Amino acid sequence: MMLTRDGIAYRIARDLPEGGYVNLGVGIPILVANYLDPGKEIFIHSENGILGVGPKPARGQEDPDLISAGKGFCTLALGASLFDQTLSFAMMRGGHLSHAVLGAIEVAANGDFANWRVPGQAVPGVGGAMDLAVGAPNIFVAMSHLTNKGKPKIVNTCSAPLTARGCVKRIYTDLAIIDVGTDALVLREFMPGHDPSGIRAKTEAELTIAADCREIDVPETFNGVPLRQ
Amino acid sequence: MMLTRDGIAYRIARDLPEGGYVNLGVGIPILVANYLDPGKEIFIHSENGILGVGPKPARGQEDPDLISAGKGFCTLALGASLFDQTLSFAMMRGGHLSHAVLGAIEVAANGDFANWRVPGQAVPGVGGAMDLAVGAPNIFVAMSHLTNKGKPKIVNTCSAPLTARGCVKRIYTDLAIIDVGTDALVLREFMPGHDPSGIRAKTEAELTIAADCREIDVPETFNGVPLRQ
Amino acid sequence: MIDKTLADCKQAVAPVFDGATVMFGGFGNVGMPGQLMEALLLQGTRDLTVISNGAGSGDFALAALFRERRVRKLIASFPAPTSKHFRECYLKGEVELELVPQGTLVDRIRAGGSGLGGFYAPAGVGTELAAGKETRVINGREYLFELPLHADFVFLKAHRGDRFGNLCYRGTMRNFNMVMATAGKLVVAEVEEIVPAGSFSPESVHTPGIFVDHLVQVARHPGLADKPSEETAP
Amino acid sequence: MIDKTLADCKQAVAPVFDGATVMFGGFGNVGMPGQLMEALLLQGTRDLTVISNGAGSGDFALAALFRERRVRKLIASFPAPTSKHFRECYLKGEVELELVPQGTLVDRIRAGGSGLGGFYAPAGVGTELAAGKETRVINGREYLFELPLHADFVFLKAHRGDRFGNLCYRGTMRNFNMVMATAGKLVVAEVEEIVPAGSFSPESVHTPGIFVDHLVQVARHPGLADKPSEETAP
Repeated sequence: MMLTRDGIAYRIARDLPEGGYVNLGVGIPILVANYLDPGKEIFIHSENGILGVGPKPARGQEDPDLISAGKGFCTLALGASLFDQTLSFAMMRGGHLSHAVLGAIEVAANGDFANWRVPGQAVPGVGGAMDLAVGAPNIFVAMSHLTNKGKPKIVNTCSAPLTARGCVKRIYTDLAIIDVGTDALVLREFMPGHDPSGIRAKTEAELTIAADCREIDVPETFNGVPLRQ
Repeated sequence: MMLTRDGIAYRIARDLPEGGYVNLGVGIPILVANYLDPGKEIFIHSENGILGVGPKPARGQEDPDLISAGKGFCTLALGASLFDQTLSFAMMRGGHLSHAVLGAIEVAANGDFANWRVPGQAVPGVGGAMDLAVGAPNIFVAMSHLTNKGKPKIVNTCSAPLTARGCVKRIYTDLAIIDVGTDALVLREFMPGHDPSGIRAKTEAELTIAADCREIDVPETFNGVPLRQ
Repeated sequence: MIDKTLADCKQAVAPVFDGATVMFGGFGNVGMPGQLMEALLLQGTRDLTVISNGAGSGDFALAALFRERRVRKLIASFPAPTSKHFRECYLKGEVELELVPQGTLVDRIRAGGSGLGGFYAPAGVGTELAAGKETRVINGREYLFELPLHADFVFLKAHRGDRFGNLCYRGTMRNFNMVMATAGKLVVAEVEEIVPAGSFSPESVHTPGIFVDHLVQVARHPGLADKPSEETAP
Repeated sequence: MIDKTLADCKQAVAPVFDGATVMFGGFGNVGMPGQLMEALLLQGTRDLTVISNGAGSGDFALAALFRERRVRKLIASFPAPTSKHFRECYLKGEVELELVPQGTLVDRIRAGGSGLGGFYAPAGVGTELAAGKETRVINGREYLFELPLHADFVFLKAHRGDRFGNLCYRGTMRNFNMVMATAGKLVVAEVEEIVPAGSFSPESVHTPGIFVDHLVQVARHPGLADKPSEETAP
């Protein structure tokens, strides 16, 4: 059994605390917004100058001047503020966000990660990825455990161009939750139907098993969206 | 015949163009605001975050949150804006002001000047003086031609601690108007009753006489304030 | 009386010369000075160095400058996969790209506009974008030395302006516009409405008029009026 | 529910320890967190390193911290001639002064708050304030290398705030408050009014709540309420 992309997002949302200031990258991370506990006040940051991104507007209610970093229309949450790029990147690079959730191509055992340029990609674009990576104290990576060719994405050394060195704190995949410890990667949770040795076999980098390692607890569906498959 | 402090301020005001963005230092410079042509729109900048300082408020009309850099109450002119220190110093240091009018202890032949610390002053304070000096493209110095002991203040080399190197463009004194040229100081205007050689005698640094050198044209009084003495 | 208003975009772009360095505000389509870009396109100015967050999308404004091969070099953080005209120029080697992490790009512009000589940024350390850059360890952390950026011409988009050049933005329009306003020899804003002097409260001005040389009132570019682009950013 | 409100200034300053580095907003008396300063005075915390534009004036708030010998070092641009208590400490050698040009002070705080490692500033080149500083010529101009400033505690004053920590200022209150808000481990604002969540338009927030840990509603310090100080600045 594996988590769906929504399932990974759902599980990450459970770990974001009330009062958090969180940047969500494109891909799986942006789905996290759909699974936040409405009882917790969490501010979503958008690099183009929003703190407090709200849900997508209803059709016909779009404000042409209100987009989030993914370039889609958005609304504003209670308590939101708007600002320019200098203040936005002061937040990102100055350590003021509590979390950044980012997609990745690879994560290495030492917390290095690669997410901005697929090897061989013809036209590179970096955006705010490197600033977020060096600035946010809790970098959570959300990705599939294996490439679509079945190769491990948690590796000894990244082969794709690095985004930043040694900054990933936790990895959420469709199979496992892994902390980047100071000495080693630590398996915290794994999907039902798998076991730690099975996760190890799908992980190139060495994995330590946490003493309280347990199964990932995610429901089958949420609002009709499958979280497990 | 000499200009009064108000007379120097009056004469400087005549040289400030419509559309100018001007910072006025304490002392003679701040008096310039009283003599601006009301037919010219000129923005007065205050380093604590105002562009468009207006006149002093009427007694009883003071806003406790509205002061200018000299720490006195002020009002705001038409078109004024308020901002923080980062933007204020971006204006000053980034070359956006058109003019800064500053007092000085000494000005040297090469445009060096000293205005922030009287030699031997026990407790130093620099404020925004150095940022203004390196940033504004037109630094006008307003001062008496001689110290109160009768010594020249326009010297070969400053003996007081420097504010900045080579940045003064023009010097307005109670006796003369002198440009800081690339090669030499150039006497542009002098007070009636004096002549260029007399000004030279009161100036330590070498003075070239401008081809169109002429007398300073300032009325006796303005609104009852003596401009000449 | 100060009046920084110009009649139209054509007049606003007239001083731009071949080979000039030009900054454009905007993130995605929001805050992009689309009408000024179109006027520049019509004028035919070439060999531009463009400083901008992205490379435009669709077939108009910034994207059209690439389509018509007017840009010699782009300094940007995110030429999106949807920037098809840039992509074509780039792959043919017809445009040079200087890729800069977005926060570093912002601060290079800020340094240019605020008179700083350069700074040490953490973004990009240990990556391929550090190639050829001086590094320095400060308080135990490694940084890259970054130089200021300044432009001959800066083109902005704001919501409202007055004859003094004071500007106000709405929504996410501020993005690069506010910092770019500080970093040009000649700064021109396109605004949707020029309001009478005194309409803005001094506390609500976003870009003080000192930074703005000219402004022109113009309807929003039709490509930017009703929907944002389809770009995605990391 | 997020609620960053504290009951009083006493609670707000309780975490400040002897030997801490503390920033105070304000230029002259405007935007000076006078009530927080008084609470810190009452608490008796000592050996402080204070980062502030000036050294206070009169006999209250910041000036009183010098009077009571609570400050070990001041990093400032303008200890005014009217700062009599600072003056006395300084002349007796009881306080160290690091004098920094005001714009450089602002940018050192900004660098600390925005994650930059340092920068090159033009102010002070060739002067006695360049003593001991690394110089560098960039694009033909000489600059001084300047390091970031960061504080254990930052105390701000704003006009209004909400429970999220969003702040709005009025008049010239923004001064150092906005940039200092970004540069502390713990940031506390005194405000004249705490308004209900949603009262601020998102476009009018000056300091977004992300930078503010706590805020306390308190009447304006009487020394700051009716008249500004008599200080003069260059």
